[in-house]
Amino acid sequence: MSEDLSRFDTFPKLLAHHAAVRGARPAIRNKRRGIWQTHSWSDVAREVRRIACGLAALGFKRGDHLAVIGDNRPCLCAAVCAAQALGGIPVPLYQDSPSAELVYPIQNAEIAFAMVEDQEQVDKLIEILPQCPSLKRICYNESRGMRDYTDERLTNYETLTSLGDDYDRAHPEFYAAQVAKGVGADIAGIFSTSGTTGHPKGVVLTHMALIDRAHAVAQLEGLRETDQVLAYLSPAWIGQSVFSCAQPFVTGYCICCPESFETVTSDMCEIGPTYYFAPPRVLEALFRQVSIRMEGASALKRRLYRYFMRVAGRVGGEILDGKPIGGLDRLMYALGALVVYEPLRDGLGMGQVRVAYVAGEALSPDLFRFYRSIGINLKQLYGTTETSVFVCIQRNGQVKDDTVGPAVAGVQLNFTSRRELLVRSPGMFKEYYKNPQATAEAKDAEGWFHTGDAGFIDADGHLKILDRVQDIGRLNDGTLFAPKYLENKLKSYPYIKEVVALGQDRDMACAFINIDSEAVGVWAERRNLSYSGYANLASQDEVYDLIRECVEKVNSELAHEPELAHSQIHRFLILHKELDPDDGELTRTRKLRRRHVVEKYATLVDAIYSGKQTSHVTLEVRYEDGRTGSISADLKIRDAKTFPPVAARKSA
Amino acid sequence: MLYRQTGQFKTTYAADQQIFPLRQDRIAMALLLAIAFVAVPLIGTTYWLTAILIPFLILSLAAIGLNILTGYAGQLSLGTAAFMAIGAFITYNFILRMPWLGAIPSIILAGLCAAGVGLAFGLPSVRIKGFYLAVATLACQFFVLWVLQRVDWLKNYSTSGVITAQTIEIFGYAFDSPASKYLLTLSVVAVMALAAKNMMRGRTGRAFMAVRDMDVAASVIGIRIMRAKLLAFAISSFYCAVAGALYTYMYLLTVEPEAFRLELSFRVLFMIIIGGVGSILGSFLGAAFITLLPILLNRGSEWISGIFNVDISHATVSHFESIIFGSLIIIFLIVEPQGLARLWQIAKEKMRRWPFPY
Amino acid sequence: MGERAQQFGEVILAVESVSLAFGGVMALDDVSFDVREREIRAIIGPNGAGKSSMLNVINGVYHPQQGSITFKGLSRSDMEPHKAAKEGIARTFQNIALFKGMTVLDNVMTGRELKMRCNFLQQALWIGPARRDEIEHREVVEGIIEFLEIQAYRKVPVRQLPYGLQKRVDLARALAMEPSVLLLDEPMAGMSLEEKQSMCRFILDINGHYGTTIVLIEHDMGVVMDISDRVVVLDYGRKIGDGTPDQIRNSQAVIDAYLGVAR
Amino acid sequence: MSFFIEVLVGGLLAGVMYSLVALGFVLIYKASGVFNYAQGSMVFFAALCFVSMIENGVDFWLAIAITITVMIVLAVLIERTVLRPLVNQSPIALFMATIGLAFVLEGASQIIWDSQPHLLELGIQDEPIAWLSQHASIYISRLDLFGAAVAGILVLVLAVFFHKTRIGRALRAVADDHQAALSIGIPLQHIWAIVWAVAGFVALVAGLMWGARTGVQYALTFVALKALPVLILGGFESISGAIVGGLIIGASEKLAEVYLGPYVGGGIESWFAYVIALLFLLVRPQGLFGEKIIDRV
Repeated sequence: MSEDLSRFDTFPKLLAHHAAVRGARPAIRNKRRGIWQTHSWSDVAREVRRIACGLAALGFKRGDHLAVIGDNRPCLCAAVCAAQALGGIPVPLYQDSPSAELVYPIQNAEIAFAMVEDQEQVDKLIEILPQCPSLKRICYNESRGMRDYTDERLTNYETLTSLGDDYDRAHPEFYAAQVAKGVGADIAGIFSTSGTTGHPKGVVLTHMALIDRAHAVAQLEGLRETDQVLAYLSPAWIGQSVFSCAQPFVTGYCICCPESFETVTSDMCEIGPTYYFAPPRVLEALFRQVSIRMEGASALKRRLYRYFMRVAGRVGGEILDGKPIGGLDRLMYALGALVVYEPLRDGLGMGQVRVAYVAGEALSPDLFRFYRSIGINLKQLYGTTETSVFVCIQRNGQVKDDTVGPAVAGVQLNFTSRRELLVRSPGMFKEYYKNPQATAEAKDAEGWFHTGDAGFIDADGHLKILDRVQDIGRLNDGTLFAPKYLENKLKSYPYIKEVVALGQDRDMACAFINIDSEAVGVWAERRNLSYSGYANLASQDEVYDLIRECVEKVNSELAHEPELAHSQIHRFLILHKELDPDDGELTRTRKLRRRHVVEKYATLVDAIYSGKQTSHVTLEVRYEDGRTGSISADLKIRDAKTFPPVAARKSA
Repeated sequence: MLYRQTGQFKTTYAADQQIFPLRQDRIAMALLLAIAFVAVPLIGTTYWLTAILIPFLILSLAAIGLNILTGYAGQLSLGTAAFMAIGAFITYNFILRMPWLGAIPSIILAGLCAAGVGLAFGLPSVRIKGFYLAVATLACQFFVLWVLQRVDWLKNYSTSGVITAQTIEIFGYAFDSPASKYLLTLSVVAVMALAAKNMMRGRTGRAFMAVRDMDVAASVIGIRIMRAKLLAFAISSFYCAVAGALYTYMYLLTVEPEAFRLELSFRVLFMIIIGGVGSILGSFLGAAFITLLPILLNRGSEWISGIFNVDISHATVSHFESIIFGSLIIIFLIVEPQGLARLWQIAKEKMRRWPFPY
Repeated sequence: MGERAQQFGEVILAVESVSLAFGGVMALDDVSFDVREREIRAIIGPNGAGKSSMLNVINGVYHPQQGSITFKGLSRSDMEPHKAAKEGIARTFQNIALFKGMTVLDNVMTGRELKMRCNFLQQALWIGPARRDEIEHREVVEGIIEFLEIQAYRKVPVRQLPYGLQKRVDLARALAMEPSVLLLDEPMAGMSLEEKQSMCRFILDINGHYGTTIVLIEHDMGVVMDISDRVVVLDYGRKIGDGTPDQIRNSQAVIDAYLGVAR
Repeated sequence: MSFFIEVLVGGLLAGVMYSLVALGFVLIYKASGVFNYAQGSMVFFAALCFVSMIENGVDFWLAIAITITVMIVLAVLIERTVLRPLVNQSPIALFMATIGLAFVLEGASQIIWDSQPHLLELGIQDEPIAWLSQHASIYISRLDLFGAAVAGILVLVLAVFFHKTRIGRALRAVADDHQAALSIGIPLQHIWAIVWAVAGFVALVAGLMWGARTGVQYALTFVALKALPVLILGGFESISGAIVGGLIIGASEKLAEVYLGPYVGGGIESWFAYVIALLFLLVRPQGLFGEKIIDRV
């Protein structure tokens, strides 16, 4: 990205710029009627101008809100920009949300204008018109099935644009003037947070914020005008709108809209995006498809596939990171690329992907490695709506599967005493729309945004997200204690099924452990040591030793993480029964109910912290048939070796 | 496996409707043509050119002709050889009696005459279907041959009833060397194959297939069944006639009507059954198969007789040949009615899907 | 239906005392009814009531022994299928009559036959007119494909499609003829409830969006009554009822002859 | 005048010979809807099988018996290997399959028994009947007469077979519709095998007649082609049609040959029959006795 765009502080200005310098290049490819219909930048500029003028003709004024509801369609993108051009505020809403959910945002922002895709959306709005008196004009793009609609508040796209043309002819300077009026501090849009409880909050983002972030990332990844993105998620999701509105407007790359929901996969294969992003669920689904389809393949293919996937698993990631690899491995990988990886990427439509992000939550490490190993440059991205998405991005060649990488240029990271991640960034949101109190909670006086995520910076300066803050505690020595993190680390060993990490307001971290009866059972048989049932197996010394090794491995790893060096597991015991939803120890979805367990096993907790070597426990269990009985046992408690914290290596 | 399809998107219908939408296919085709036009004439031995490649190409053309009629329009014909004969003899007479006309125009005119005859014998197809039609085409076969045998004028009163092909000259260049003959044949076949493909992928072909698949529906849509059928007959006859002319002038050189017996019709029919009914590519595959198999058999028999030093009479070999052909037809009809073309298509699909099964 | 009634134009198609017999069997016995522009006209009746025969007479597949058909003011005693097509009568088939060997796209393209102008020579050389034809008509066809939401199957051979979709392709092919009258032969036969509903939606949209007059046959009354403006009831080749759905519901003759049988 | 009668009768008798072959087609078409192009080859096959046994001194009747068994075995084989796998295929496909079959049979028979022409002696000289030639000076070959007689008998036998025997009725039922046949309780496969066997038998008889006249040689396979116009005239489904058709073709052909031939250089019987058939087709596509089909939509 050589050209200097600093003088363009709003999207409409950027659009004008692109129309001028790369007017002929494709801005939007829209698969319609079987072919990719291409809209050049100048086309889009023209379209935006027409819509803007049309809206103005219909009485759209600066500061008015425009609800945008529908799939990724050129005219809707244009409508967003048109609203911005008029100094208005586009409010993209989820096209798949039921009419009831549309009521609040429309009432809240007293939205007067709506630009929607088709009959379906129109019907929803008409249904809620009574509750939304503010709504006085609905423009729709596809007139199919709209023949018998008589409501005078409806305007179809053709009318809108022709109105625009007339208005433009009448006031030739109007549009340019409006665009010129805009400044970076103006509001570029209101995006609803993926609201978990209550009404979704409307996050207000300014032009400057979005443009700046888009800029930073464009520089970071070296995005070019020749890049292509497939816009296949709801444009109301901040992620989608950043990728398919903010970034292209900055870098001038091309957005591609699939033909229909069913054809997304095939359309992706056709267009071959170079810049790709997906929430974990999409990548998981893709992977599932791959494995299912491979199951149906011939024996030979399956063998080839398995073999080369092993090769890839061994060296793929490194090769992608440009690390030195043995000649033979390199050869094998090259072979694999020819036979499996490239065809696979091709089949997934990722044959040309240069940069791919997994956004949203974290993706499971194995999947992450899978995609990287077949040569797709997939990277973790940490961001929130409030920060115009980009906070941290993994850098090419320095990808670790358990971090989200270092901060993006311009972003400052900080942590509260409770390890809560604080972000200060040019991409910071202005406010929660009409919700000062929430705004105050989220953004403090110095402009730090409280993410609600707990984490820390690792030795290489990568951000590591531990957990939601409310689950984070601390040891008596004041150092961080992140139970979930510890538990996950331990659970990554096949022998360990469940873990309860203790240590909140204690001197040291300890753990209750559930062994995985199968894995350990197999292990035991190989050592031909006899056992009768779970409780017995769990109480064997050999098993304790086995588990201790695991715990000590974890400890040694923790020792390298300054933040967590102190929460190494000092003592542990193996529970004599499996934690069980029936006994209320796990949720039905097999999540640990920590508080409940701690209360239930209070005696054990005391024992483990009072340094005893064994502890007697009796507790009531509910059997399959609903009868209740009590089992009692003497549990051994063992110490695990801990390691002195290793001084943080300076990252190269 | 070799296909890389991502990024091959189409922004116009023209691009979407081209014969080879995939880049890799276009490259492969270009290579094939390059080899056929440049490499082969350079390295090809006379035997290969005159005894294998030329007849293969010519029969492919005939097969295309029959495929248009039988494969696309669904009208079974057993009269292919007759139309080839017409092509051969009419061309002969044009070149003989109107030398100023030039070779190519003569061939084209011959083709048109054949088309006319085709129309005449296609007329019954308006009223009748299936076997009846097949019989009608048989009638054509016998009638035409009879005429050619009886009317000596057509054979320029040669006592032996055999005609000798004149050397073809185009703009003063005489096509008499094997390589030149091969190139001429190849060019003609290539051009006509392309033309056929164009017709079959467009309006004409759709009309034909509509008539083939469901004639009532076709008529309801406004397709004139009669017109479509007759057109199919005409085009098909034209192709066969040109093939016949080439068969005489580029391959046999001396011909008697007997050269175009019913057996030849059957051979061409077998080509499209084995190669693939309703496929231009299939016509080539089938022709290749049917022309190569006898050669292989002969080689094989010589080899065997060489080993066990028993001599296998040519009669026996040819009997075996007909047995093998016969059984192949039956096998293909049972196992893969769509013929080699279909198999090729499946293989290609697999390549595209690789490593996925579907 | 009230304000719909105003939209209807003149009588576009009139069937006058048509009788048709196969050998001794009387398929149609002196049936007359008319269809007005832009209305949805249903012909219902038990199986074997002569519904399909009626359609086949209208678009010239069968030739009635007596009676005449007046279409767009032109009256004739029998039609030729392709003549009917030329004048703007399209139809779908009860037992789907698609061209099994072709893709969805090609099937729908055949519907443009009458509108195409290029000849086979131009086709062969793939020059100007041929290209133009293929592209222009492809555009139209794609419009229809989009309208009926079968984009995902564009290049699939029809024989691979499930029944419900094949019906839709059949409809698309008929629609490609830009007919003024569209004859639908049991468009919802053998469909699941959802499929039936979506088919209804399509029929209404076609009628609304293209202003196409629609004559449809059904033996199951339920759905038809909701979408049709006027209904003819046949029984054993005779017309036993004609009027708005409500009138039909209350007509004693129909209830006796029809509802008794069907339910 | 007497010459005309002679030609006519000669033609009619020759026609009967055509009918003999045509019968084979009709039988199979009626029962299995297959247009069996291989009928000619079967004639050739049967005749060759028979004659080669005679030449090796096998007793006449024994040879007949053996040949019949061979034809039955052949029929079963064909049903197993060709018809069964192709069931529910389009008639055209089946037709093509029989073309393949024809090639196999011809190839096989010429490999098993060598391909030179054989003479076949039935003990009836191909010479005019003395009485007629003396009194009416009409020359008619005894062989022709004999052939006609045989054909007549054969038709009678078949008629009895079809109307009186259970299998025969089953066969007729199949012709009408397959369900009916199943209800009679004979599996379709068996019926086909049987019908092909019967066709095989008919082929044998035809083979003998033609063999006796022209000698047993490859050309015998073309007799089938001769029978096709007969079928078109008579219709594929009707036995009586085959007979009548045969007579018409035979007669008209001979007449044409004698009265038209000279003007066009003779040898017209190779195609004349077809042309008649075609002209006839345009008038009545379903043949003399076939019934009209209305295709329903």
